[in-house]
Amino acid sequence: MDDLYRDFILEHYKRPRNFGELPEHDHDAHEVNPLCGDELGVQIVIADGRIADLRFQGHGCAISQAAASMASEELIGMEVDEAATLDAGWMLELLGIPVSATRRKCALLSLKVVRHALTGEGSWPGDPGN
Amino acid sequence: MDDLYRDFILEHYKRPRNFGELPEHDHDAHEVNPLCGDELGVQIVIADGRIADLRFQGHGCAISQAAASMASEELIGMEVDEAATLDAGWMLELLGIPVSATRRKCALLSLKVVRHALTGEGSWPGDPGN
Amino acid sequence: MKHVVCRTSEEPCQECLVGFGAEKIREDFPILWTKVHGKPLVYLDNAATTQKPQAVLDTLMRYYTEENSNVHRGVHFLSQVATQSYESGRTRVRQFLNASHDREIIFTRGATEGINLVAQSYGRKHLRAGDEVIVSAMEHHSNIVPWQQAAAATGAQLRYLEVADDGTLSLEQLDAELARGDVALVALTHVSNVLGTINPVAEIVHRAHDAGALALIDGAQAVPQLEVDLTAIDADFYAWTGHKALGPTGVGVLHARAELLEQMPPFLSGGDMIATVEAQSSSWNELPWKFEAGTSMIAQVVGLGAAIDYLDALGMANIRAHEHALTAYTLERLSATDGVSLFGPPSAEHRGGVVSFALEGIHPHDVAELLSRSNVCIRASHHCAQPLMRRLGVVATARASFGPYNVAADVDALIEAIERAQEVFEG
Amino acid sequence: MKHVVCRTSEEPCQECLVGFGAEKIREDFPILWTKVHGKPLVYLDNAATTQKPQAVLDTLMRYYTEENSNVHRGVHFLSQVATQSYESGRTRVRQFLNASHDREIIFTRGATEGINLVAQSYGRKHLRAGDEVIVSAMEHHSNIVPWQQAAAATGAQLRYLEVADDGTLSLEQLDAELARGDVALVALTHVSNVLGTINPVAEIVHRAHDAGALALIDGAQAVPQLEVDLTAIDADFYAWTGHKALGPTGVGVLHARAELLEQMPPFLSGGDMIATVEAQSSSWNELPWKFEAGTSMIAQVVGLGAAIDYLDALGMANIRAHEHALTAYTLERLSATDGVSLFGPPSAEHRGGVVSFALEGIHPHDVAELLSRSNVCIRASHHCAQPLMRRLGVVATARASFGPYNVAADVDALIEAIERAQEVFEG
Ligand SMILES: Cc1ncc(COP(=O)(O)O)c(C=O)c1O
Ligand SMILES: Cc1ncc(COP(=O)(O)O)c(C=O)c1O
Repeated sequence: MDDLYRDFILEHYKRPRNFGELPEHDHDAHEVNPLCGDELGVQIVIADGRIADLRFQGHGCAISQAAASMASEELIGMEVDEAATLDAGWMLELLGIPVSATRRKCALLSLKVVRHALTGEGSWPGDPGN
Repeated sequence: MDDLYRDFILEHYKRPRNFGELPEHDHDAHEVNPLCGDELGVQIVIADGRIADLRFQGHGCAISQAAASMASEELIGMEVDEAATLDAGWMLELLGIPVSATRRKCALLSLKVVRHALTGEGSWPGDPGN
Repeated sequence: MKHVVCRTSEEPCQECLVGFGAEKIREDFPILWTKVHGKPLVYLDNAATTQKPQAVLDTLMRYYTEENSNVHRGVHFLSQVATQSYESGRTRVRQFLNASHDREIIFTRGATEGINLVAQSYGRKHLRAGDEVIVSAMEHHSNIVPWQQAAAATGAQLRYLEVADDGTLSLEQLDAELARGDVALVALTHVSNVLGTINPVAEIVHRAHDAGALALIDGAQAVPQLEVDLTAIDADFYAWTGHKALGPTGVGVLHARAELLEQMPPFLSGGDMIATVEAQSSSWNELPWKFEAGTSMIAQVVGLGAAIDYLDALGMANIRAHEHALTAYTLERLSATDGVSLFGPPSAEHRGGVVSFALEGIHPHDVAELLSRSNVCIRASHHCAQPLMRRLGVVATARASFGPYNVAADVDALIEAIERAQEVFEG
Repeated sequence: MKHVVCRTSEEPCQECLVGFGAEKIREDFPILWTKVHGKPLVYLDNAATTQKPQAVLDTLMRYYTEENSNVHRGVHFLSQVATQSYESGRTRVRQFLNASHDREIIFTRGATEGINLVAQSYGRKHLRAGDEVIVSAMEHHSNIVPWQQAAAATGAQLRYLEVADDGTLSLEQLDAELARGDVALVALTHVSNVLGTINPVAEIVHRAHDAGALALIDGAQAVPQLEVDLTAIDADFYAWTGHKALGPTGVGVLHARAELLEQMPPFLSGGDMIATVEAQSSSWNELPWKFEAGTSMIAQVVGLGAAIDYLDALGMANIRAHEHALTAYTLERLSATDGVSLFGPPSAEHRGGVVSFALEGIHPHDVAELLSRSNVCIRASHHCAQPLMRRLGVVATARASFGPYNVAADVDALIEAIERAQEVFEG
């Protein structure tokens, strides 16, 4: 059994949750992984200070797609304030697989685009060199 | 006895021939050795197709000063056409000492300035890379 | 199996006529002796950078332990030796590529700096509003972005030659563009780093010149694998990079016509490129040093000389024949593998040692990651060619690329690793 | 003799409090084991470039034989290791110089490229007609010519701080210039490569900032011999070069404030510095990579990390103390030698390990050539500081400069060789 390409990762990759579009939304953003050119967009609907609904769209590798899919399940229902401050550690723990430095951006792209949508601020969660 | 700093080199260095200025002249030029910033100027008087008189001025190392001094003795009286086409070999043979690649420009500065004065063309005699 | 490509030294390469036997060559590359997880390294990322033969490493060590000194302005013996070694590197480059004058050879950090030098020094001075600069849709970013910048600064327009489905550029489209009479410069790659396409650069330069345009050729992928004859190609500017040609990192070459270099303002300024510095203005040193400001990458130039000696000893025609055979074999094996699609020219004939491919349902990143588990190093990326990716309708490709030390067994390992990756994703 | 400077390992250095004993250090530098004509090499040209310890050479070899690969865009294991090594080099630079953020550290070919980057990217965008740029009469050409070029392109004015007879810059003149209110940038050297003067850069930066000006410091001669604290100095830009600090050729560092880098257009463009490339325009990668176009000098950055480890292990305070003692000893010996005149600050106190001198009646070139006969390597040149030469009223000086491996015996050899040169010219 592969460390990285575990069953649940491949399962999320092949059948990502909450992928699609939300034409009516409160926040959106779009981000690119400069490493590979992968793109990910998000739309978010807010109600009562919480994320009421969220959809990702785009394409990428198994890691980035599974990360987005798994994150989406956690994010829907979460308080906006909490979602806006999630860090790299949260995402990597949620993924539960050993991600190398080079693939870190694959794993973090979905969190980056969500942060961008919620805060307007587009830096990488827990960038190297800060 | 040093290979390079032979008696006649030092003698020419200390008492250079034909140094000074010729306010009345037919040709002149001024050149810089980019290696070290040494400068040399020349004025030339022509009569009957020959160099009738010539003066150098400037300062430099023993090699460049001795070269100018020794060259001046040969140049005065030489046909202009011949003087204008003298090459690096002529100068190095005249000097009669083993000049390293780095000091080549020291040895050739006087010839360069003479060629410049006579032909308007300022490249190094026998440049590397041609 | 049709092709027997330097599989072992006992079974020498026939297909590629080489006689050098890549297995023997491998002995010269210490990194290829490494075992990772007990298995040999299968290095198929040569278009990104090549490995270095021991001879290059020895030369670097010799330089640093016997000659190291700053060059040009030094009178002492170390500086003389170092200057001699550095300038011999230039002469070696000239001979290797059949160029005419040392003074037309400028050392840069790499192809990128070379092209930037032209785009900034030539481009910003000589391009005018209304001028066209022609690039192609298969260019590396280093031959696109500098022209976008120069165009933005001058009002020139950037136009793209299209890439046909078979991975070639259309000379008819080139002619049509040139016929408009407003093309100032054609900037094209010699060999595509993604498709492997070998462009007919001598012909392209010829047509550009006939139309009064200049031509810059990006030779980053060509110099390592083809016999490049700069006199025959006749480009105004030819840029390449040492680290892809068995040389050290941090050194590249720009070859340029002296008349153009004379007209161009300096690019970087500072030490070594000046004749005189007055308080408010300066005058420039002769070529090539006018374009080599500051202390050069001295050791790296000397090391590049050793890389050239090594390539020359193998023979570029032999290297080409060998990589051509390997490429043909790879195309054959990949075509026969389920779920693989290929990019670029269908045959190995007009193609360098680069094969881009895709696996159905698996993102290239995941392909590269899974292949790496089998010690097979390939690249998965947009390969700094996003416009080409858009043309191909993908965000990235997986790419295997060859060096003279690759053997058919490396290709076999690639195919096996691909099959294993497919199992992971199907399982 | 007053000073006993690490003469032998039995007689350890007292003057410089070092405990490291330069004789021991010499063992780490293979080139210093060389004998030329049966005599040891006396290398006193360290301000031009330093020699490299075995640890740096080993690191280069290790990189090329175990890790060599292109960085950033690679997924396979070699590329991961290489990326890690390369980016660790950046972190190592940050720690060594007490900087705050890796993203403020940009790798360049050297100090010259670093200053050009600022002059072209910052200067040409932000300088305006009427702005003043202040440099000094003791600058290296690399901190003059780029500003002449930027001034010519923008209409800004270049002004020079004078050099006093004791080799110092006047802070009063600086204040007077700043008081005019039109100074956009102050660009000064930390340590003069000719006079050895150590300028009070933290104070200078402070005054520049108070007057609303930016400050660039050229640290090429400072990093190798002083404890440099970039947080304390607080310059907006600080450029230096690896090959003068025991590192490989072909690598340097520009440290710059992130807010400024964010506003600046890219310098070179191409691979690795982009986020997206569209046909007609592109967007840029984050810092620091926005300013690192193309394949970097990867091995050289890794090697620079090893040089820093080596300097750090010796301790910059120890190195400074040692070179200070050597400089004091040299000034003392030279002052006591007939026919020698000295340039620069009279005492070793505010002076780095550089001593420029002249011999009466002997051109510096001839001095260097004759000293080389005795295996003593010094430099004779304008040292890329023609404005300073004019200020000193000479075309060139002879210059001895120190590294951590120099010992008092090297100075003794220098003096002997000078006396021998004088004999040749008198004889
Ligand atoms: C076709 C092509 N051009 C230019 C480059 C840029 O070379 P470098 O990154 O060494 O400057 C590359 C490689 O990255 C390339 O493949
Ligand atoms: C004070 C100073 N600044 C800048 C430089 C330029 O450094 P580099 O030639 O490595 O770019 C030097 C050395 O040549 C120097 O001594």
